[in-house]
Amino acid sequence: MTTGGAQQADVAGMPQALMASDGREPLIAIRDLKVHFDLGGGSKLERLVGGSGVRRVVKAVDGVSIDIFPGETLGLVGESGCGKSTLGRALLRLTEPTGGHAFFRGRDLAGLSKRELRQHRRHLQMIFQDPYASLNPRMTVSQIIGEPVETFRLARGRQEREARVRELMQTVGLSPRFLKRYPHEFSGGQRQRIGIARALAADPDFVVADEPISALDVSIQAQIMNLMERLQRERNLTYLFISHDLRAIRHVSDRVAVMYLGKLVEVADAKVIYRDPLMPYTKALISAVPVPDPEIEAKRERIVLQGDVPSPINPPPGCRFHTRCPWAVEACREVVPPLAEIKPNHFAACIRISPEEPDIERVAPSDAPGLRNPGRVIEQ
Amino acid sequence: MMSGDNGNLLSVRDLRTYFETEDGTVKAVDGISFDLKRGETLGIVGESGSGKSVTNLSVIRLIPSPPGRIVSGEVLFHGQDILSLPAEEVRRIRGKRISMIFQDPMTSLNPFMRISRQLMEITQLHLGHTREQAYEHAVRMLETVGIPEARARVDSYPHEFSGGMRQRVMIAMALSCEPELLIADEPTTALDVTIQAQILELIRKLKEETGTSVILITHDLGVVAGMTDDIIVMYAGKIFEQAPTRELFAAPGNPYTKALLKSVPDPVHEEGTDLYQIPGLPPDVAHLPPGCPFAPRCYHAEEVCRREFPPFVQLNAEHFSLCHFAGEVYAESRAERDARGGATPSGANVEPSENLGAVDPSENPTQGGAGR
Amino acid sequence: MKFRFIVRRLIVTVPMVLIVITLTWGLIRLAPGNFYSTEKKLPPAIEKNIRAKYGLDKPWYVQYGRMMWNIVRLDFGNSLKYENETVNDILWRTLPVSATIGLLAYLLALVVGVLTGTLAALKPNSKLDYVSMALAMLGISLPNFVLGPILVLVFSLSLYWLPPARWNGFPSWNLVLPVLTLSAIYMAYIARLTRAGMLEVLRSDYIRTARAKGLSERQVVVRHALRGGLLPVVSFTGPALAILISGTVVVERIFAMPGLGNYFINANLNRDEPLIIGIVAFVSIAVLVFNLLVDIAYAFIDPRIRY
Amino acid sequence: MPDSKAVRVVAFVLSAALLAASCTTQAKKSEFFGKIDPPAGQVLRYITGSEPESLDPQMSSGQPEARIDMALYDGLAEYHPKTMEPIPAIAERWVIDEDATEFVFFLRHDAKFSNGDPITAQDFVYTIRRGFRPELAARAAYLGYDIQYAEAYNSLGAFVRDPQTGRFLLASEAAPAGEAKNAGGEATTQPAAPPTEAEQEAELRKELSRKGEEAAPDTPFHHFMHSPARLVVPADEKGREKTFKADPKLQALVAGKEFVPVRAEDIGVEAVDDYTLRITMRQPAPYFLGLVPHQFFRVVPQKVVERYGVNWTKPENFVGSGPFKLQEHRPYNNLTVVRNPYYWDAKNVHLDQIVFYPLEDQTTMMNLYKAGEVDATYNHTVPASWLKSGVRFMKDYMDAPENGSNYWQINTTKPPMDDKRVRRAFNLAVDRKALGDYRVVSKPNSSFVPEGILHGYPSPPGYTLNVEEAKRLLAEAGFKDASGNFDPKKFPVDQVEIAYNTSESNRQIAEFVQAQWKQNLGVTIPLRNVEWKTFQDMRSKLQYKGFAGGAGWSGDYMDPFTYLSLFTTKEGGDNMTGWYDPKFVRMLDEANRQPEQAVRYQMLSKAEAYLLDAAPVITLLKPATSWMKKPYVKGMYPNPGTLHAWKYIYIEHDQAKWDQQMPDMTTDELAAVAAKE
Repeated sequence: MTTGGAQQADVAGMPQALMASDGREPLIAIRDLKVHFDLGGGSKLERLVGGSGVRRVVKAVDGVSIDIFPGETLGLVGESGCGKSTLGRALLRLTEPTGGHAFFRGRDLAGLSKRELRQHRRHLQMIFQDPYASLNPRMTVSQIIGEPVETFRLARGRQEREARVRELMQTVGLSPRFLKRYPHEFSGGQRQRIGIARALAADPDFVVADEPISALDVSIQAQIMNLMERLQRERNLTYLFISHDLRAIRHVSDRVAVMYLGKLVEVADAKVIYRDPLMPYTKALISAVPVPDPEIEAKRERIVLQGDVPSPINPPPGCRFHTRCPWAVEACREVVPPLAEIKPNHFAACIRISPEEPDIERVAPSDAPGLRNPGRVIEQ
Repeated sequence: MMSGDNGNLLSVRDLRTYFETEDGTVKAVDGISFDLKRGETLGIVGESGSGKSVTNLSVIRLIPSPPGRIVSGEVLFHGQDILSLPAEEVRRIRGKRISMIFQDPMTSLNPFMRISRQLMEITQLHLGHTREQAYEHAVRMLETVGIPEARARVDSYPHEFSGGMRQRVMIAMALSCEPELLIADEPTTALDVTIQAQILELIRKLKEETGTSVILITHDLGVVAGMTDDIIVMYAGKIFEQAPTRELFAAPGNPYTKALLKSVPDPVHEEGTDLYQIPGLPPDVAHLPPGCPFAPRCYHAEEVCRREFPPFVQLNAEHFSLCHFAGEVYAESRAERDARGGATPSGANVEPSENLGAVDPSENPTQGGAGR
Repeated sequence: MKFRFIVRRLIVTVPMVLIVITLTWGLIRLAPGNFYSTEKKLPPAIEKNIRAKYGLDKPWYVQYGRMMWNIVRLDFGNSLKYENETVNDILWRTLPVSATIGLLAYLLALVVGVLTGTLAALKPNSKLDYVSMALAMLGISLPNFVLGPILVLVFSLSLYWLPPARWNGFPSWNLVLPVLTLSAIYMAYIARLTRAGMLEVLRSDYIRTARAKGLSERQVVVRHALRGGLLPVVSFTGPALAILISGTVVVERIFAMPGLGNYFINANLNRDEPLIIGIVAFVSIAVLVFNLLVDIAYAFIDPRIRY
Repeated sequence: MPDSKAVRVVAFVLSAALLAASCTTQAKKSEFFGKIDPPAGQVLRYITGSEPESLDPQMSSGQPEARIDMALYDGLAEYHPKTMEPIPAIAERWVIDEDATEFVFFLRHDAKFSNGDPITAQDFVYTIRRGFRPELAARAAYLGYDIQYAEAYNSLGAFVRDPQTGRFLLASEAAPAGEAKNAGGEATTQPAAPPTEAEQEAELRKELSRKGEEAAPDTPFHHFMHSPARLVVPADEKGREKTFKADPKLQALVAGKEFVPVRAEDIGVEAVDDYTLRITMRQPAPYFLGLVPHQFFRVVPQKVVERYGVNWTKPENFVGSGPFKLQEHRPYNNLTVVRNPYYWDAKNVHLDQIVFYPLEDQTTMMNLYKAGEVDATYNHTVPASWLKSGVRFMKDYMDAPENGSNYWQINTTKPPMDDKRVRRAFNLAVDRKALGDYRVVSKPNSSFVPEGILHGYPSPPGYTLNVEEAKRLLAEAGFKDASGNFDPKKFPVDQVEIAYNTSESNRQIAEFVQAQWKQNLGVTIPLRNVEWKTFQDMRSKLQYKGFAGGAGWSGDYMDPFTYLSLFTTKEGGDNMTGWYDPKFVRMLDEANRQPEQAVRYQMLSKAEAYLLDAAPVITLLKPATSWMKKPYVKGMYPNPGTLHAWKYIYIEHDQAKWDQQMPDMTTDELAAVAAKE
């Protein structure tokens, strides 16, 4: 890895945009990113004392490639344990990736030294799920929000800093009167606003929002989502919005990526994916969302999946979804389906569909057209 | 005993449950009344702190005391007031005739006890089962709720089950004695969507098979939409609106309900516009303003709302709303519905709501006077 | 797999004990003075005779090697100070004394602590709760070198009820005060741990479930709450038994009990190397074994724990 | 949380408990301390101090062991229960020759070991030889180094023999006149040329003719003992090389000679017959008799010792020679001895049983004493805080003067303390009387040998407070201003400190003396607190700066020489001041050659005056014994060493005869005790 001080893109490592981008450069380009947690086991000693002898590895993120373009919101959705939060953290190297690359403006974050990384952190910020757990209970709001301002030297002198903190508080809809208060004196929604203000304090380009609304009341969820959207417009932010709440994802995202057991299984525009999901898991997921309308609920055809999400420790071979997939065929147990462009800008990982035959309902019962023509493959 | 129940399995009358805290008295539930008919499903919707869980814990007297205490009211189960029964009698009702499922299946099962024992305990207690009978019953119950290889897994510990499976165990436990009433307190909140669908499906199916009445408590309007016959919307310890499910969704008569409906992103209808947001924060139940508790956040609020506590207005036979302007809001909703109804792309959706809408005004033409 | 865990832990224990011993050995060497130095200075010839007799004139690696070889054979040699006693003799003679005091104290603490802790948790903020927790505070805040003398002052020197010191076999009245003294802090800790543990468990969802099943309060507490509520007490037992050893040091000193702790202090003051090494090795093995036992017990009580 | 309430309850319970306790203690105002309830029968429960290191009398050197050994073993002589002077025991009587180099003991014929075996002179020969065996590594062996060739044997020495003539080289041949360390008195005056055999013979005859009538018959061994002292060099080669390196002349002398290791049989101990024992010294040692009751010289049974090795003192193997025998020993808890029926004076032994409690914590001891669980304690057992609370005014408190001296050492090798005037000045600037009052139990001691304990010893005038003189001396030593007066600012306080080992009383004394010097001289010497073993190390290596506080010397025997001999060694030993003056050593030697006790004491007093003038120490205090015994314990006296001959002690059950004060220390009462039987 080159570690020169040059600001421009690392030409050799410059990735090609994978997604259609209207000629835009991706802000973030993720290539084959992997985060594996080794739980140990499988050593000779262990076998000696009666162990199974199988090494246990959690493949939390297992080869993810995707581009995120400036100004967009990419929604990352999936059930608990699918690795979506780990992916978000790995992007900012809050969790060290064990393989692959994550480019920010063409520069590989994975290759940065700790010091360079600190410089880049300014542009890459994170909002957490539990706003209470992520705020230091012994710091005042002013200190919490002021900390990044100080760290990245974004203000000269105390007064300028304070002014900036006040401005940030106003931006997120908190009264600057609360400057000297501590996190426990706030409600959940207000704390999340503090969390957002802190993330914004560094004036970032890219924000990973990890389940930012899950812990909040329904009426407050809307407030936070609207706030985030407003801030995106005003500051030209790019979001990776991680959530298990499909309705929220649908609302805030431009594009949606669906994750299952460490892999992306479908990527498409938000409207498209909800209206016309291709991959069986996405179909099931969307059909499972309860709709606040008794009329629709009464008429809906649900795909109720059987069984649970398998353990991410040594996940099933082949297509990871095959254990629960109503459409699974023999080949699904063996072939890992590539994430392929089935329709223009609509990617899905399923061997039972192909660009020619995108609708799984109409594919012959045991046919796997994806094996013949997977489409433009962007991820193995 | 059966004489005075009017077909109601459960009648709650003016229930008040208060908590003594350092901050003062929290009126978690403050004068709640509702009826539940046999075989019906009631949804109770509200945000955290609205009093929906406390209401149901009060019903079977499981309010931790201190700090909680049931101040007044009646809970008539088959016409018999649970609140005035001796503790021993209440214990005989709990788990046998009224049982509960809780929000978090991860913590609601005793982690130190085998599933079998936890299931056997309840039938040994209430049905006088021997160990063998209880064991067989436990296996049968697990099979009923769809746990594969039930016999092999009945001796597992809770942690060996996934969240969804644990909630199935909870349901099996709750239904062990074929209760007349099942109270499901946020049964799917902690679960993933696909599992949530499974559990809701299961409750629906079991309810159909056993005829058990169900109270379904949730914050998710989506969940109650497909599951319930009637809905109660709670806010700050009060019932804000009460109506049959279709009616409530079609023509909400309370600004809070309306706002709540609008602030939920609708994956089917919504077109990427700005989401409606309820301004402000949920109320501090220990320090409520004198007027309507929702007034500070209400789009419809006027001077009177801040000054006077609103009346509980009957909009039609089964539709009630706690609002100074209930009638206006109701009318407004119906107008909107009519407008939307015409524009609904799918004809299938129109029909039932049209039917429902047609009934309401004719029956209660003069309901909803603001001045009451 | 519990068996594998136990084997692994035991394998780890051996080098840990050897490291502890080596460190101790080194520290004794670093400390000035010798077991034979007294107030009066010895003539060099006599010092030389003593050093020759105990092999202290050999190079350090020979001495270290010999010590290690002895330890591997579990023979710690003779005490330097009390030359007709082997360290093993001393350990076997003193251990029952310390164990009697320590285990009686812990048993008493366990019974009283769990009982009061549970009762206090069942009626939080009641009179019983306040009184028992106040006593627990007293137990925790009073170090045993203060509590011991107070008990002696009251029960031996003022009331003349109980002997103020000395070992007189088991059972005997001489045990009452030391056991009480040593027990107090554990009683207090266990009462508080039990109270906190039970309070937490009683608040937990599964207790609500148990109540919702229609179980009586007694069944709820005994069948459902106690097991989880006592987990903190179980995990406290490991360190407690370890601290117990240091606790007995003080108590044995105050009450002049011929136990391990008293010997340990004197062995250190005397720079009695084989005895120090022997006791350190014994204690570290005991601590590791205790902790292992507690972990195993924990795994049996809490099925969620897997090693 | 109920914590704040809990704190209040805790405070209440605590204060109530303490109040209750203090009320009850004050309510029982008594002339005696605690419960007075004599044990049934003749049983004494006694606190001895630390757990005895060994019950082998030759193996221990401390007082806790001495007390137990006095019960288990008998010696040639026993300590007088009041004065601690030697009184006859197994030796009925003894004869000392004129220049105190030969001691002849006449043993009683009825002395037996506790297994019934008779005790003979051979047993004493075995016992004493054993004590010096290098392999035994007895710590107290140095006490007997004045016995001819004992040190040589104990420190692995060898004689030097000419292989041709078979003649041994003499010490006088190697050492320059006047500095012969191992030589007898004659050696120093002899010519350097080796005497012929005939000359040696003649000398010996002359020597022997001086002996009185009482002397035991002559023997070849006796002959050998009185022949001129042989040269002793280290037996091992390494040690020899070292010696020769320092003394090339010696190397030349011994070249080609063979080295014969000194044997146990060469030591000056001889069984003339079964009941006559002769001990020959290498130099005049009149004080040796005071050492004879020491446990090191108490007789042990050869057969048992050789059969069981280190385990011979275990109760199951034990055989002793004293009035009591070992019954049970539970280390750190109790050691019980019972009457020995074979003891020669068994009919005069009053106690049936003594239980020794080895305890170290003073408070615990006092608790046991107060609770009536023990009958008496050893010396210095009453904690300072208890003393202040009035225990010292109780009738069962014993505070007789002790055979000891508390002083500070001065490192005379480092400036400014290498100047005698400075050392004297600091001695003159201490108000010892005030210090004694402050310390409560100790008494001021202006000289080095404790004043007034040794009968007939005229203590030289020591140091009393004289600030003017002190200032004058310091000014004279150079710490003066322009006008020649003492200027405290000139004194280099950074080169001096008061090091003391961690103990409350040491700290108190150090602070007191520091304050005195500050007040009287205007000099503040910094204090330094050091852990004991480190303190010991830095003292013996002379690494301390200025003063080492907390030194105390308790006499090994009742003679001034036990104090004055501290300064006969230059390095090592207990000197630790670096002060060594051959003149002082000569003065002591000359005194010891005086057979007349009064004259000898006069000469020793002069030597002490010389020592005080040189001032290698700050003299401070003489301790008091400070211990307690119940009034019903009779025949136990606060003697200067707190060592009790147990056979005199008994439990008095008649309350009227109980002690109402510290027992009378005049010696007549002893006769009364003996008469009691």
